[in-house]
Amino acid sequence: MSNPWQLSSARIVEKTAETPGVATYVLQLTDDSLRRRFQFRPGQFNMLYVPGLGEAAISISGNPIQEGLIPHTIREAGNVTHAISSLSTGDTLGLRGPFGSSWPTELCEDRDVILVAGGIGLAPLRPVIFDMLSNRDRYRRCTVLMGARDPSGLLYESDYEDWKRRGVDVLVTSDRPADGWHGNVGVVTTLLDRLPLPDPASALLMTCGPEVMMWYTAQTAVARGIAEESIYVSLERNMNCAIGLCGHCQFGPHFLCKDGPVFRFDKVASILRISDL
Amino acid sequence: MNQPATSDVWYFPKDGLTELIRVLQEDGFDVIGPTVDQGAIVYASIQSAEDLPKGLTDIQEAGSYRLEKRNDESLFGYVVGPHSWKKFLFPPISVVAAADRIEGHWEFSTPEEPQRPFAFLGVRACELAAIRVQDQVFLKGPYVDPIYQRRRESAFLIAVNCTQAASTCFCTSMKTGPRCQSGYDLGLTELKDGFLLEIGSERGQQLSRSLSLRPTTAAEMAEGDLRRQQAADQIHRTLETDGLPNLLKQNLRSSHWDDVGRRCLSCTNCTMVCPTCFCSSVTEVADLNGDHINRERRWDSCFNPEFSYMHSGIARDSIPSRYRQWMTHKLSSWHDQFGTSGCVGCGRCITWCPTGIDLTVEVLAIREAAATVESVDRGTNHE
Amino acid sequence: MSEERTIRVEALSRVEGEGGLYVRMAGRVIEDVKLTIYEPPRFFEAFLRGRSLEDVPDITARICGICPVAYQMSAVHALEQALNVRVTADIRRLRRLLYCGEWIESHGLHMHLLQAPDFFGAASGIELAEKFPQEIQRGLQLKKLGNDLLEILGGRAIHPINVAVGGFYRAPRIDDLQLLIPKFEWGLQAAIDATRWVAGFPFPDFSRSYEMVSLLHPDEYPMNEGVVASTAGQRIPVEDYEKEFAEHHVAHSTALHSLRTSNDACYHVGPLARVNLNRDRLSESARKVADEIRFAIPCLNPFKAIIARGLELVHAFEEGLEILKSLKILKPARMSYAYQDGEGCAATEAPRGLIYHRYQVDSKGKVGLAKIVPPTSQNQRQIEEDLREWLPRILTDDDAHTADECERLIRSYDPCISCSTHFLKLTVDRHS
Amino acid sequence: MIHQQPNILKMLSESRFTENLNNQQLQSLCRASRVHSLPAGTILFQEGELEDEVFVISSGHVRLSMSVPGRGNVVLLTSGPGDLVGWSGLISDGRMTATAVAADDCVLVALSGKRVRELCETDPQLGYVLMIRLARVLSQRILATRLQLLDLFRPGGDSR
Amino acid sequence: MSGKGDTSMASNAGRPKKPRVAVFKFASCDGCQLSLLDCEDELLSVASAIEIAYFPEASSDMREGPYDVSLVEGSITTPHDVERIQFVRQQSAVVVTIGACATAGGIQSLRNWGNHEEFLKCVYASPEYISSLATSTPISAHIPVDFELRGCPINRHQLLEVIIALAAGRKPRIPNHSVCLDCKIRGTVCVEVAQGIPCLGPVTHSGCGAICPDFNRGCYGCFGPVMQANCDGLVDHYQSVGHTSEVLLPLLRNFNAAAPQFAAVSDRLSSADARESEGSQHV
Repeated sequence: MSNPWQLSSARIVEKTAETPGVATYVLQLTDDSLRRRFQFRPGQFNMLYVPGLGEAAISISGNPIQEGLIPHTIREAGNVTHAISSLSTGDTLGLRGPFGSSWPTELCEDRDVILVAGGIGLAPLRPVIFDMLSNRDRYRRCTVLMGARDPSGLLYESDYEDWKRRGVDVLVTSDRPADGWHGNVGVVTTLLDRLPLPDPASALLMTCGPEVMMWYTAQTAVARGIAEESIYVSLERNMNCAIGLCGHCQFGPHFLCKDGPVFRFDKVASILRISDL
Repeated sequence: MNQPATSDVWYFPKDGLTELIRVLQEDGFDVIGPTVDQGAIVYASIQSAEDLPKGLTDIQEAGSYRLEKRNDESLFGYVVGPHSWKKFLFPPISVVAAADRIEGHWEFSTPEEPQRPFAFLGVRACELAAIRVQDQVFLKGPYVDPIYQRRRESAFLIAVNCTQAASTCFCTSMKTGPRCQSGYDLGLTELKDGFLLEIGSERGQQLSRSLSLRPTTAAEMAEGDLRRQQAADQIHRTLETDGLPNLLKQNLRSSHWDDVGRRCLSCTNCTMVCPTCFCSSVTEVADLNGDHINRERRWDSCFNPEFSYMHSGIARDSIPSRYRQWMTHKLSSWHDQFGTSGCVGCGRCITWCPTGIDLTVEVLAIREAAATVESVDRGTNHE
Repeated sequence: MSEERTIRVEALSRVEGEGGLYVRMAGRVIEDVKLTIYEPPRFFEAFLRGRSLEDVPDITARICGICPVAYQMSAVHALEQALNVRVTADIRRLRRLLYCGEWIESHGLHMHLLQAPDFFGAASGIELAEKFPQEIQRGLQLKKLGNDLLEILGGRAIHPINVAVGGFYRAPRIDDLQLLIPKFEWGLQAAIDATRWVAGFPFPDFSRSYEMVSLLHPDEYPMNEGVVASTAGQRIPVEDYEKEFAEHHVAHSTALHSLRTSNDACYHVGPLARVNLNRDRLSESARKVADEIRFAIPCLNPFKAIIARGLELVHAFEEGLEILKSLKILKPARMSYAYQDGEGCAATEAPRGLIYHRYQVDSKGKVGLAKIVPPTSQNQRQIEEDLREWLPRILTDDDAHTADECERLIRSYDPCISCSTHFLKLTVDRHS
Repeated sequence: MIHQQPNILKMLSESRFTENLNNQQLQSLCRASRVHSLPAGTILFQEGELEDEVFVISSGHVRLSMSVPGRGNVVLLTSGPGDLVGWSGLISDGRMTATAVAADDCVLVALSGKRVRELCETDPQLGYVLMIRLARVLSQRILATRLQLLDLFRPGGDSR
Repeated sequence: MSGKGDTSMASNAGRPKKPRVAVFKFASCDGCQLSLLDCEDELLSVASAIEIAYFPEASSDMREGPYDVSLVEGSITTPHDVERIQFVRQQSAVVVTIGACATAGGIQSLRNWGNHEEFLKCVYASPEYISSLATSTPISAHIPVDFELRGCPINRHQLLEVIIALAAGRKPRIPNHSVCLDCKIRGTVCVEVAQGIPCLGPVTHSGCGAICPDFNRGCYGCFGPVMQANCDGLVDHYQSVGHTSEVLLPLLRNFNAAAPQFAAVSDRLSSADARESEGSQHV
């Protein structure tokens, strides 16, 4: 078995500014055979490494079927992501992955699929959107509910029209009032509250965002008749090793790095609102 | 690795230990055994049987450890000290990966430090269990830790049955001791004048051929039984494990955590001395020019506030929440993760807690508090 | 009419601690020279009172980050005298070894980073490294070996933690110390080379008629034992130190001035005093280098203290090596003792000169009185006197240049200003 | 306006506020209601004004805003199909706590607060159901406001 | 693999200006700033990566501000220093305090508990000579501080990390655990459990490398209280096993005596003592 600590070199082939403090870096493994072999499932993450500063766990935000290009949408938050933000096209960094569980796209067939994202939480869900766009006919209604602190935080906003055109409905909201914003104001759960749901029993919801947002999204979904077993959340703790050996990302009985980050809601519901767990 | 024990039992006199150590050294092993340092029995490289603690015993209580003279010349007349074998199999500091800047670009590697294989002399039953637990963590999951694997696979384990117990021992509750059952290459029981030897594996069998052994007498076997029984009889501390994982899961909001939190210093000692705790952090260690970077893995602890640090804050931001994490992990969620308890009943966390917090007592308190709540609930329902 | 002129150096540089200089002149007549020490007082003596005597080495170390060992050594010797404890020869040797570490570190620092730049118009050792890269690197490595020794023997280089009343908290691990032997062998040679290097510096032709004071020991180069000797021929038992030397409080300084009691005269302590009084007891290599560079005693040129430091650096490496090569397991590491009412005093040789401590302790092991006289108090008046003589020689219309030259002279003493302000309040309040 | 009733009936039965009432209860409510069309940009009611009617949004969106000196009208919430706005009219004298403006062309059912309250008085069972539903609307509104207050996406907050 | 851009990861390419660093001293022993000169192996390379603009102990070349980073040693003990620290703040983009004096008031903060009257009397015995405050206070009591580096003295490797990190515009990585963890990593046997020596290790911030227990003595808190230190828990336990406040009080009132967590528990101890002696007087 290969050494799970081994890093591979990856080059930034494209860097796109997204929202303030957030940019998408398309990485390409420099080794040809590794590049060909690299595959991931929607919702999985890589460890990105900046020598001297360390690793950060970053979800892959690309299209699972696009070979060789691995986009990561990264928000500057700590030393590592800050250092990555100063890199540009052509620079290289270290990569390990992919790691973790994935969104249950295999369960979505012939169901209404609702994605609820908060802020940069849309990034780990984007591979699911790519999947919907490629296989639109496999799903029933596809809806993305997207919330952000303010309109400037609406990730991938320029793609929304394209997504809508290709059959994925996108509803956006700004958490807070914003000058010049004529769209919806209010938290993303209010969008879910009034989303038409003709057949909640068939709906499957995936959500990614701040833990509190996900919890109340799930509560709202349950109130709307979606089963807990049909709700999926992507949790966050500090992943240090990504391979379940360092203990950092434990959440109750789970190691988020190998059992998660994506969980079926009913598996974590009982421990989600226990403080300081 | 280690095969199940055969039923053969052999005898060798006290000085046969010197021969055993020599044979191991000749086979290229770094022999690690108990030795006295800093007022305690610790595990370190030993050169001969002379380095073993002779005629000493350890008196252990919650928060206290003292070495005392015995009235005999036993070499293994004590239980477990502040060190455990994990410091050799899962070193406190190890390099998991490295980055080198070569002509302007970075190359990544996972260096393998050369390591003489270890022979552990004096592994107790609870420690065999602890090694089994860490095997589960490091070798049986989706990812194998190469550093642990290298060290573990080459290690030769010589178990020693306890012939006495400390007040902090509760291996009987955890069903891990005091008798060494399996998982060793050779198993010893110390008698007054010699040792009983049991062979636990093919490797043990092979090595035993280089030793001067003779079959045991019935009297020696009886002495061995008596001595081992003595250890079992001395264990009075208990931890009720029935329904324990669920008990803790159902009491995550117990007020008892706050009670422990007033006494707990969150100092990390219990996790450091625990032979199964495996938490670690990787940090970057750069050379002067920053051209060579070692990704160093160091022992870490769930008792450190920053252990659960995220950009949004510290997840377990209070001492009670960290004690709860440690205990529920050890005794409850460990079962979910690895199919076994994380506790082997060695008592180290009790002895080496600077304020003498005793997990068996804390569990009992939670159990009793829960029972009280339940009976109150029942009471109300009846009314 | 003569023109009034003042020269001020607001902050002396490349000295330890904070002081300034004030010179007032009428024409070319110097009216006043003041080495102003404005380092805030820290009242060590006040809070030593009532503390356990075991705390004294740790607390007094904090008087000075550059020569903590000097404080620890003087303190433990004085306290041991008060307790009637005699340490073993082995403990004594290891204490000398520790002191060697501090001399190496401190002399290495002063020679290369603090004083040497003065001879080449450089602002710092770092700047001097552009001109003398190898010499400065060598100096840093020499200094580092002093720190390495302090770390192994004392736990850390600054404020070591292993010095105890009665000996050491823990015997050093011989294996660790022996690792230093090859490094010290290099260090000895490098120290000789460094001494040759500094001996070739362009020294001003400036000599003074000093009374120099240092410890004197019949058998060894003085570090932690001996009588207080003066180049005027006096030999004073340490017990009589306070009869012969007294501190005075002057307005312009938070440090005290120590003067001879007989005539209120100043005196000179430090490496130059030590070498002048103890040249024959320098180690063999140090004596050889002294001969080779024709270092004649008495040397009365304060600038040449850098050479004396070099000789002592050589000595410290050579003696250190000798101790390292003959190490035995230290047992006991620490002498036991019982508390008793008592008083003890001791003088040792800090890198920058004689340091004197006196303590009263009680039967509960608590400190009653503490008196500490650091080297810089003793040199302070001497420096001012030197400046009076030096100024007319270097005075130009360029105040900045004049100030630089004054600073040069002050720096040659390696004044340790934090030390000198150890306790302002010894005087009135306690005895009145 | 009788001809509008079947339409109102449908609209009410589709709204979360009034769904699953029995036919008789719905009929009573219909009698207290009218359909109100509101072109985009039109003000529905103003903060501080007395308003007897409460509105159930059938289609379109309504912006709720408060006036803040120096900042003008700050939009705090967008309400959409199925939502209840102007709830003050149901429980008090109907002094509006926000200004409501149509974000797009809206169709609403306007219920007379006074008439509904009377209905509730005479039919306590309907009153109970409606008040429970109103409480639910308000609790959702409070939760949404709390989540806004938490400012979950603030810089330096959760990294998501 | 291409080399282009790789160096930007760890060097500060694209930052043409070297950070201007100043070192200021207040009431202290100089040991912490000496730590910089004790980085013998790194000194010259550090000096080339930064501009040492003001560091009187090392250089006569004292340049005027403003400075990018000011390292401040020592505590505030005089009226003049109360003003001078304001000047330092004005001149500095980033202020880093180094050492126990600057972060907690140092050993000289013992005056804060001194007999105030006696203290004033001794100051005013020669008021024209000296001005000194009745308290020794940390820098953060006077100005906002951007980063605090602990220790008496500081750890020079940590100092280098701080300088390098700030020069690179990132947050310094300074471990924040108890001394106990370092003891265990070193393999040191707990002096408290095995020998009954009172030790502040469990509540003390790491940084020294856990040297005291390795040298067979208890930790005396050079690096000050660790994050969320449970000092009450430690002291309660020590009292329960028979250590008196006569031992515990001086242990807590050392080089970080005025650090809030240490001060709170030592005050609690001493007021309990005072109540007790009052009680015994009444008997």
